Amino acid sequence: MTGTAEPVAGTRAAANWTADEMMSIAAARALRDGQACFVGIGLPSTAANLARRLHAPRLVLIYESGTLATTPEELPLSIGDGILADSALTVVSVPEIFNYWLQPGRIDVGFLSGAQIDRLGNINTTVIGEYDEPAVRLPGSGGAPEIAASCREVIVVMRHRRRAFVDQVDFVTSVGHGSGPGDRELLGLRGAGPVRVITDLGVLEPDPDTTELVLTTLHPGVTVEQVRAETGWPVQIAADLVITAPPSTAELETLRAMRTVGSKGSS
Amino acid sequence: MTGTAEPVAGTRAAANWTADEMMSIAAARALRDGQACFVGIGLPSTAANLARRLHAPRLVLIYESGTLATTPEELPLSIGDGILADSALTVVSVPEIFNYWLQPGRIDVGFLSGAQIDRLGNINTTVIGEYDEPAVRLPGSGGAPEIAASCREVIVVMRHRRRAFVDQVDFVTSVGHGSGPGDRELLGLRGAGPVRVITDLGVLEPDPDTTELVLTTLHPGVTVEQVRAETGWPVQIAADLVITAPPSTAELETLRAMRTVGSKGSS
Amino acid sequence: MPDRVPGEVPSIAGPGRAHYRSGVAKIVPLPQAVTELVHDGDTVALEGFTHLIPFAAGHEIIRQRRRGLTLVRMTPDLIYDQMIGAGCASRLVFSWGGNPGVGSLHRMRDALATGWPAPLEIEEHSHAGMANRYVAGASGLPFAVLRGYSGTDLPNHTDTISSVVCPFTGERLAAVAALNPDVTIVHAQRADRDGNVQLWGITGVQKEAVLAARRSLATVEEVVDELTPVPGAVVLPGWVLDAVATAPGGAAPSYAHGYYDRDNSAYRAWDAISRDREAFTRWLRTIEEAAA
Amino acid sequence: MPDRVPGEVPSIAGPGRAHYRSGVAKIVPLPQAVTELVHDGDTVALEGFTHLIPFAAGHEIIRQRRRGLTLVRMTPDLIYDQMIGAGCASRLVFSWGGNPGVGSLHRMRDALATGWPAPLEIEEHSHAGMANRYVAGASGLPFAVLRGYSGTDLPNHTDTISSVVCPFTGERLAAVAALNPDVTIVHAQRADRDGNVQLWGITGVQKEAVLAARRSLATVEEVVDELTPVPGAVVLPGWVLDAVATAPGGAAPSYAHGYYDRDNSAYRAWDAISRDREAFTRWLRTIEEAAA
Repeated sequence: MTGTAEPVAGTRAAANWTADEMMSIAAARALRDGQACFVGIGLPSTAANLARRLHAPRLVLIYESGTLATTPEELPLSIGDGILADSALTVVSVPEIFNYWLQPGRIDVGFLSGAQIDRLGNINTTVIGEYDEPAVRLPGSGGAPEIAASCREVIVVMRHRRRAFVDQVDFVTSVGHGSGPGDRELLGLRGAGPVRVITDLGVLEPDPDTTELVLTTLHPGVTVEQVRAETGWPVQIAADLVITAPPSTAELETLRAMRTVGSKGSS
Repeated sequence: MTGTAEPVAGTRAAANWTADEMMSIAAARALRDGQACFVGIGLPSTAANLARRLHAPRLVLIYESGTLATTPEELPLSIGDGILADSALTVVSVPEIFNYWLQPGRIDVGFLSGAQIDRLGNINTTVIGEYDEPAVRLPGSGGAPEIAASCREVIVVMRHRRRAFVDQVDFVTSVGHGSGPGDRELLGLRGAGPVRVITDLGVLEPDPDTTELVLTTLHPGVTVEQVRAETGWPVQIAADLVITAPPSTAELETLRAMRTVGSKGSS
Repeated sequence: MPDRVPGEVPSIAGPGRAHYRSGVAKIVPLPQAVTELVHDGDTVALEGFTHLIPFAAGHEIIRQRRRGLTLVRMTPDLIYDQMIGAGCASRLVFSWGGNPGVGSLHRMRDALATGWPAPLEIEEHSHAGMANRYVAGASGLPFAVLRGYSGTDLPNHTDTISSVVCPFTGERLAAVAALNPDVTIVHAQRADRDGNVQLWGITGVQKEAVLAARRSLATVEEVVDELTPVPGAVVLPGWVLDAVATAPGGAAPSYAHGYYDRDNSAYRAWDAISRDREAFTRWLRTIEEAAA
Repeated sequence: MPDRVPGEVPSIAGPGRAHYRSGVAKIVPLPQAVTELVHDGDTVALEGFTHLIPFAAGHEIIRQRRRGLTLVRMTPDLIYDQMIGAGCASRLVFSWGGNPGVGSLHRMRDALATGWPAPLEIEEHSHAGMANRYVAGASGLPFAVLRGYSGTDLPNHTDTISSVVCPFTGERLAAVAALNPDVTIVHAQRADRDGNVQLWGITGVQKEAVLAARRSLATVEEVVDELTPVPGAVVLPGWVLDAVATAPGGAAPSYAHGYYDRDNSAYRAWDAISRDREAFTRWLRTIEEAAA
């Protein structure tokens, strides 16, 4: 598996950067050239398009709107952005993208985010609180449940906050490692599930024995105490904890140069 | 229901014509303008394209190769003929033509032919004799079984020969009226099944009570004895037996003017 | 009927027959199409996957004050937030209910939380589930099979999710009930004078949604003499549509590929308008007062 | 191995992985592609619905003397009649086995009746059944559901036809087992240098057949620098194909839309050649002696 710790372009470390920038760069580093990647709008789209501009020019980007092998020059504003169709190898219908492309397990990496993730990597984008009397009603499933089920591996990118990193999600929208080891197989889920959760503080990976998310990498300047404070369960720390190399100037300049369609600001 | 007996164009009767020509013209007369018609190559294709040139310019021709609303200037040589795609409103995949267009019952008329048809309108295009030890191995099902099942009505066009018009088909490739009244409903077949069998001798229609094919129309110059001689069951003759009006010169000239792609001869 | 448009235009073929109907789509004014095709209590699908969202048709439904609708859409988007806020809906069938790239749908949230202006039931699926429900509906099948929902909490809350066993392998798979809306409405770039409709860019689930419906309407940017073939275009034959209505800009503020881009400022502005019932009510008045 | 081509060209990704493989298709000579992708005993689908039939690939399989193949094709057409007569096949999976517009497939009939040159088993479906079996295979599902076969005699002879009950309505529907060929071969108009393949005209079931296969090969009329979009075209990304081989005229005597029409005289001539084992054997020699 590719590491997130080492720069993928350039060697000179940048002077200063934001935690979000470190998160996007770490996520981009996790992708290999030539992989087929099922991407959602937002942080995943930013990271995948950054990787394509850095070390993975042949990354195959697939959006659930049916755009296959799309190469947008700017970041799409939404899943329906015309730039995704104009720059795609081909556009297929929404039923086809799910049935012929995602479901059979052709996609290497599914890139997800969420409102809540729990210690076993299960993701909630549906409700905070009870389903029938929610404290917060979230958008819902979208394509996430089948991305989580069918991609060969899943990478989660989300900001590390205590309200988001919970012991158990209020609602299982997308299955991570379910109730633990062997559960994905029992459920008939053919992909490996979340192999890495990349946050603005570091990287968590499932323990091979328990599938519980363990802190394996810290971003530069971040402390284990910060991670503990922002994690809703007593998070384990890997013995061989790695420190992420800071963004290289090449990585950071490329990220900052990316524009979103119709806007002046970077995404 | 449209009759087959009266000319659809022109009034002056032609001097002489072949039995096949009378059959194609009678079949063309059975189609109404604006109907959606699922057409097979051969006699059905000839009749449907003749109707389009005569009284039914808005006839929607659909071939199982996925060509929707095709308007070929010449008759296609095969189901894969490029002229069907070039002159179509749109071309869809083969799975789509069967699943989205034929199966839901959107098609008004299915036009079929066959090697054998029996007194209840069941059609055989699979084997003469036993399936495992056939006397004659025929091409098989193709699109016929689902055309027979799902079109709102089915019109059969085939030459009237004793070996073809049998008491019971050796193999049910496509269901007509099955084992008799009510059987189609029991089988979950939503179309009406064969409403008319147009031959080179006349027209047979299912008896409303028994669904058995009854001779309702004789082509000019044909005798009831001829029909009896060429029918493998004691065929009933309708009390109000109609005589088909001979081809009009307009009908016959249009038929004879039709050419098949890549050939000099008429189809 | 105050909302009936006095029309010389002959009336469209009656309800319930479109699904089994041949002929050509009638080209009629949008108000007439909505009057004749959309009835109180109908199950209505306005589709368009973030692209080609039929806003003009949705606003006409608001103007004609349809009530008790079951609104079906993979991504409710602003249009259903508006129709819910206007009181058209009693039920929402969906798979992702956010303001794309902006945030939440506050009218939907308000209706769910407080029942304002009317109580709203929901039937929730994943995108794959919704897409397959339309596929089953378009195919004349009562259900569709997919690998989905396993291990998620959705099946506990949605009774149109079940399972089937493969008769060959014994494997258990998810099953979803077919969707057959009373009426589906889509927006397309153009139509010809026979009512054949052509749309391109991100084509989404529009073909399936139209073919699954008992009645259907397409609004179009323009009617042209001939539909020049376009790469990647989907063509809907006029004989599977009941009506076509010209509605230039009818997908705004969403995208119409080749005609206009999304007006993102409108999507951002909606966040503030929809958060506040007063602001929304003022917005609603502007829609009700606007002519189609 | 006499039929292995000594090639500098690097070998194609190994068997069984294509279905789950990313990357780009290798552009290789046709003999190498067949040597590496088609093995004795494989289940092989050469698709193309009367249009774009991969004759060149089929003839290369004949030359390489593959044996014991299960040949899958909706319409066996001349190409499978030829491969059956050449002794490549032990089983045929099909839905319409005629010489389109001409008559019968005499080599197929001879093999069924007399076992010459090798006994031939058949697995017979309708077009709708075969198409849906490919759809299930392409979708990673073990079966597909359709309205079909009810009341026909085919289910008594074909064990890949069964039924399922709708969990919502209780209705019984036909079920067919998924098709997942070991290798699918299609012919297309063109490919780019990354092995992305573009085909148009009557596109048939080629996309489903390729996506259902464990390994896949596309032969093309030409390799171009860029795939200019074509209305109605299907594009198969290079990363779902193992290999692309240039084979100008590779669909002859069938059609290649925009390149050549069907050579109908060859289809008529085949009737006489295939009726007679001697004549066929002479024809076979010309194929075996011809270089790819």
